[in-house]
Amino acid sequence: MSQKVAIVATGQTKHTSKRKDVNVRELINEAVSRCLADADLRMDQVDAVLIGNMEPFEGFMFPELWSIEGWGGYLKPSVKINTGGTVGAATTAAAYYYVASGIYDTVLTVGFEKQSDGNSQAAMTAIGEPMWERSVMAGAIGNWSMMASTYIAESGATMEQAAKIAVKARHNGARNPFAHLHMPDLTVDDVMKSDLLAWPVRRLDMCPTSDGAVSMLLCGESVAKRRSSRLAWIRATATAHEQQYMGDSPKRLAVMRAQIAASQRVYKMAGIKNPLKELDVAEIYEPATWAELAMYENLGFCERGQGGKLIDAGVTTMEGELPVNPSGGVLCTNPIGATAMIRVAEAALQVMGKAGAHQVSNVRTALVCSYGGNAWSDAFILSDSPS
Amino acid sequence: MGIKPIAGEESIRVPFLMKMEFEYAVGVYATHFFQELKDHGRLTGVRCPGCRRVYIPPRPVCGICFEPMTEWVPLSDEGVLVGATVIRLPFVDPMTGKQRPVPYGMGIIRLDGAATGIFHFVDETDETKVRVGRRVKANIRTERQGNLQDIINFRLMDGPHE
Amino acid sequence: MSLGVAIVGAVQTRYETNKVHLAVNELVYEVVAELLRQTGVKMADIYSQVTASQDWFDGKTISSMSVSEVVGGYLKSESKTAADGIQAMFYGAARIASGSFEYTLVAAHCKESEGQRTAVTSTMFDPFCQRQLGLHDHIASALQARRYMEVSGVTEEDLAEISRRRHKDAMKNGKSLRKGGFTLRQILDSPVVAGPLREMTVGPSCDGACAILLASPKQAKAFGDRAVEIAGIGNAADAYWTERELGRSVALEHAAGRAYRMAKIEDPRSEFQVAEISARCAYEEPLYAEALGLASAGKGRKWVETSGNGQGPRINPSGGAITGNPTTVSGLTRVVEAWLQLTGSAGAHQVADARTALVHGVDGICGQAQSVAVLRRGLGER
Amino acid sequence: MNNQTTNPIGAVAATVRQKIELPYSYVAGRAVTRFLLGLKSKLFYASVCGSCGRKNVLPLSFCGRCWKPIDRYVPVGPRGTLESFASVPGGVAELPHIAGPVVYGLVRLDGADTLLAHVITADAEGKIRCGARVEAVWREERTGSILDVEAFRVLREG
Repeated sequence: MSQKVAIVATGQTKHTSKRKDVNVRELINEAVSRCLADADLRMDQVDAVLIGNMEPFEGFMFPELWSIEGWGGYLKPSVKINTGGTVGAATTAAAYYYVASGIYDTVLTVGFEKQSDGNSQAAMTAIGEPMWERSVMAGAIGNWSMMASTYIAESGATMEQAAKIAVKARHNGARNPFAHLHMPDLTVDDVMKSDLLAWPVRRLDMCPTSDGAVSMLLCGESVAKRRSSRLAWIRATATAHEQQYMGDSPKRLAVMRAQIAASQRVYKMAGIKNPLKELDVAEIYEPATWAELAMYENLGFCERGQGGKLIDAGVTTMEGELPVNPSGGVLCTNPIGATAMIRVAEAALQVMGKAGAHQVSNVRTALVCSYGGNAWSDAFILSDSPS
Repeated sequence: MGIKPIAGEESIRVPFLMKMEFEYAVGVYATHFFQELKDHGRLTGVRCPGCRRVYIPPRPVCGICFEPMTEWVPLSDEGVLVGATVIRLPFVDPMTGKQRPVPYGMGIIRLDGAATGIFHFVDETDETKVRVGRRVKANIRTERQGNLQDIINFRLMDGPHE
Repeated sequence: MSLGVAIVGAVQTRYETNKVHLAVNELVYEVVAELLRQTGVKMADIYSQVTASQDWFDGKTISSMSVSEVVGGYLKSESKTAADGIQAMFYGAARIASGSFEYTLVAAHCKESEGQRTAVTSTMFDPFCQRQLGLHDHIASALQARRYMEVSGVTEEDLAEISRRRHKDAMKNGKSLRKGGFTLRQILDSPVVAGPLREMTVGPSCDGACAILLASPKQAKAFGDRAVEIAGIGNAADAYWTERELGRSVALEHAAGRAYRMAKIEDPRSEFQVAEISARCAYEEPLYAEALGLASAGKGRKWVETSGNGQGPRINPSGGAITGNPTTVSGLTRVVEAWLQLTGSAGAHQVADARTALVHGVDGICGQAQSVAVLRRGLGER
Repeated sequence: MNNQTTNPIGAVAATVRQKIELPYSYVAGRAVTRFLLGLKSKLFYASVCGSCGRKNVLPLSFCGRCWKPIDRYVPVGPRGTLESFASVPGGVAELPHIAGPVVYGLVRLDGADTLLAHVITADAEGKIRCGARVEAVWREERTGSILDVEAFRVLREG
């Protein structure tokens, strides 16, 4: 059997650089408690929990089993997913398949990361293949600066265009109470004068490292309709992974093979032919400003090489034709194991009309995409109607 | 709902240094590569019998065609930067637990004859010079151990960008 | 409800102390290539993969990056459970049951030899009050062993007897690592790992990988009697190891209850012909048998005797994890072994007329998370 | 390449040794902080769930079974009952002051519903058994660490 699946409720922590007051278990508990409150649901009504994070950031094998009292897993079925940066989306996808299969009707998803307990750049550098990559790699900064260099060479995108993305994200994030960075007064000039971390990436071009957790409730069709009248239906989901090594993709960021494959697949499943016209909002996983420009092209919002022009024209701002990351995106908030699930939750809030001060008007169809691992990607189409 | 921090009550932190040592198997394919590098200073790749792409690092199967790899081919020690940067932000190296010295140039190098690129150091820290399209040449040690560090780094070559 | 998902092929490596010649990707490619040969299915027709591995055992953040290409994940829907391979099978089955995929390839790998087992497993422990003490998984298992022996009456001699049987069984299994006709004396005299556990009552450190192919009922028909139905799945996680009774596995009782309900198993003692239980340590066999309903609650000691006399399902004819199966792989090894039994291809260790099999996987300290599946010969033969 | 062996298919295979060193600094949270600071005063704090009454050591700030916040903490122990023990021959690196064998135990502190893992030292007759009564042996210098407890000592019977 198979059934349609809707996101019924969401909960997030206030994301921040260092949560000095709570341990991992308590951090997760805040998000899960808020999600249950949003759903007006008791924990004993939940069938199963799907939980994702990146263990090396906490220095734990099975951090979820240590923290089980925090997320209500006691004697429940649960599944732990870890796919790196995409894990929040991969965990959502797993929850989708479990509910769609009819095995469970009411599933909680949890994504979390407490980066301040560990050393993020070191754990990130350990992603590198030990013989071929690790001694050279330099965490997320090294990865994104190399990717951005390829994209600049291919597209001719400029520093100003990248800085505009940084400003858009931080202005949007200032309206999102859960976002980590609130920088309503940031200017293009500020971004371009910030420290050079690794050419072409400056400090304000990069996402922060955050502590945070997110939780969502996914239900099958009949349960979902009983629980709420404002639902975000998962109309399509697709995942695409890559070859093994980081140098395998010929033009890593400029031509993101996996992201193109995943997004084209969900467009086809949802019958979307012109994403710029047919999507009302997008929540995408942009760890660096340059990534967002490149993703405009890879997600089919514009022609190749035109990513910069899209931001110049204001198309993706809150007032534009297709607002991208009204939440402030990864550039404002990045608790890695939660980040991709925050994209899904924020898109769901937009579809439900519950995004508050950063709500885009009349959202019916939303795109979510994730990024992680070796340029892996997941994509979702959320909609206000099941079909 | 959830946890409310108690005013005036500070949480304490408990430090933990994770120290592990791994002995990774290099594998049949990569061992062949490193043996060639050690014994002869040569760089080699594997060719997919289906799509004819030449891969470095070598691997058992072409992920695109899913054909097993059987043919070794020589690669040039020259190539082109397809990704390039200079790392300036200091960070903790997970291989030592200490800060890795910066700045250093790094790139994704596509060797002539290969379809894929490898990560390596670039012998230059001027950002205006370490750019995509620059030709580079492997700076190979005379005394070699049989690992990627047998290539000290890649040197920028004179001449136009590709 | 029934899942309507079948296992149409199953492959495992030989288990060895140190597969020093194979990098992780080569190890996994070995089982994937063999699986494609065995089933005749082309990778181009497989759009879904779920793998199982652990970053800390692999010594790599995002361990599945090492295997995404060799499992055919390029531009495909690959995912990873950071848990026992049986969890990857559950997720793979859910993907097919959702109607989204016709096939899902499931693979699990671990090379325990590459890291230091004690350091790796120490990362499961509470960082505030437990890591400071130098705890690792074998010490916690020894503490659970003693507690279970205390409440059940199981003795060190009983543990030795279980070990003796399994190492004898393993002599008929070409894939197993540690095997032989050991005497009880030899086992009882083997060096102490963490008393009461000894080298011969704890599974050895081990490298290996497994892969299985799951198929929708539509595709599975073509495989005839090579198709094995996943009739029921169930899992549950208990409280952290120091926050629960260690002499009983409540999580496994819940996991088994769920799997049995889905598969309509009413009497596990008579309905299974074979049970492959993840018991790396000898005491886990009777402890888990109680929770699985194969032994009466609190009667694990009696069960050690009766199960040895041929009553109830045949337990771990493969030799089981005590003879060497890696963490994270062990549960999928159980699936592979059950598939061999149910398709009549287990060779020297074939159990006669195996129609329904129980398989089991475990994660965390002292079996905190438990998973059970019921597998049946053919497609919904019942 | 560090070591070389010849593999079964005749090719030379190599291994490479590499360290991973990652520093962590775990925020304890208010419940665990209460416990660790309590050790300085020779007290073991347990959390008490206002709903089910369960007393947890280490303390929780939230009961995952009742799904209720916890704001009550009470001292338990310092005596308790040994629920299990395991002896490791030859000592362990983390406890260099114990020559070995190191005996680990799970102690149910009087009044607690959960277990505390620690090192056990035998009584005068060298006996350790399940069900034995044990008592915390405190260090002179205490810093708010589990190692403020040197060990749990088995008490003489009767």
